[in-house]
Amino acid sequence: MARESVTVLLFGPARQATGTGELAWPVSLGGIPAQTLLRELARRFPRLAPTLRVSRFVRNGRYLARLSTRLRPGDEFAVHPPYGGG
Amino acid sequence: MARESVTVLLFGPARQATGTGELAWPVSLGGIPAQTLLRELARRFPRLAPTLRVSRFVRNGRYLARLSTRLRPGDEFAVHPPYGGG
Amino acid sequence: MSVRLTGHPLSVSAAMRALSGRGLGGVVLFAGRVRPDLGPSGPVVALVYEIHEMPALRRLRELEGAARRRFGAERVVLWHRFGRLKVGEVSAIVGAACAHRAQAFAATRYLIEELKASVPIWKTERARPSRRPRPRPSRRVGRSAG
Amino acid sequence: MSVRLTGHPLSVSAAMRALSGRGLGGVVLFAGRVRPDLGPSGPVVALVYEIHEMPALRRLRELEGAARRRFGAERVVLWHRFGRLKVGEVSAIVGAACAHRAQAFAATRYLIEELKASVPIWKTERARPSRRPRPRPSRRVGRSAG
Repeated sequence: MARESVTVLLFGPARQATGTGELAWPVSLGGIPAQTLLRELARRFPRLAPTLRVSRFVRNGRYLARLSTRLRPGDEFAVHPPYGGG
Repeated sequence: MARESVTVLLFGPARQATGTGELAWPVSLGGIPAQTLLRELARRFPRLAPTLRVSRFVRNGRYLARLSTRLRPGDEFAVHPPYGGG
Repeated sequence: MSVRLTGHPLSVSAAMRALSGRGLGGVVLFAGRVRPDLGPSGPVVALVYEIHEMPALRRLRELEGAARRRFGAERVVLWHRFGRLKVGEVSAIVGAACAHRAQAFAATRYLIEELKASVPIWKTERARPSRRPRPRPSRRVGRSAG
Repeated sequence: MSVRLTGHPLSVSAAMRALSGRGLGGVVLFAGRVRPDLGPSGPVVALVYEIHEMPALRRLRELEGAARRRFGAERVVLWHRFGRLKVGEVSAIVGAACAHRAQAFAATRYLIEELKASVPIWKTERARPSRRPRPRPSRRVGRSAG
């Protein structure tokens, strides 16, 4: 069921910069472009801004090709800082 | 204790060609050059001759640098066909 | 073929079994272990691994297929652990079984390099066992065990 | 450092333990297994491995030292089995543990290539379980178990 928020997942350095791994980010029913949400995140968490500049973004499990893509209520939006597995 | 023979060890294809892994090869007390023993072995085991041509030889655990080296009673002389471990 | 993301310890002997098959003479395994590096807040005693499960599994399955096509790997292991791992624990096992060893070396090297570069996994250093409550970890896979 | 010639089964988990040590983040293992190749007398069901023990151990110890000097390997495993091995059994485990994975891959590849080329070990194919008495094998290490 669509809630009136986007679920934002924050991994690795993004989690460290915000102090949380997951946020419910309120959006209007029509949604907002990903770049708008990123601007709002950077404003709320200034320490997150440098990480966002080197991250990739994943909407509902798929990499986002364009930051103009609209995120709608119920979407999952993940911030992927550079990977470090192994 | 020196016996009046050289212990000949035969590995891999050399063992297959002779049907044995070990021979006591009689030598005189003064010993014989390695090349003489190799000639005698090839005469006794004709199927061994091609293997001897591609083998290295080890006397008492050390590779033989020259086939003129004398083998004396009590020595161990090993025939090393090309290696195939792993 | 074997892709696995788990919170439990990884076993190299289980990986060897997963890499078994007739005609597979060469098996190469890479195991990554937590190193006691010196972090900004002191010597590292543990790492916390997080994984974004859905895209990670998709990418690992792509890598399996690539190892098969490019190197003839008939068995592949791509296992990664998440949660809190102490120094010395195995974080990842990557391996390939092929008819010949040159392929198995090339496939395993390819898989670990690609895993590091392209699979959504992150590690965070822990300088010493923390007593204070930590930030709530990301959901899906990757919650800290400690 | 670990060099071993044995008539008993080889264990990759024991090899992993032998490759443990603080600061060794990258471990690479190669395991050789008996393949069911088609030999001149039919499909291979087993291989008999023979080893000339004294010169083999000496060469393996040289290789250990070379892996340390050339690749910074801090732990090395050079294990080989002798006797009769059935298809699928592990004949050799070679591995290296280094601070970084590139070194561990390079060291392990070097060790297995050198082991094959320069250590006195031989394998003989068995096309099917033989009932007739076999030739007396070489003494020292390497007698057939079958």
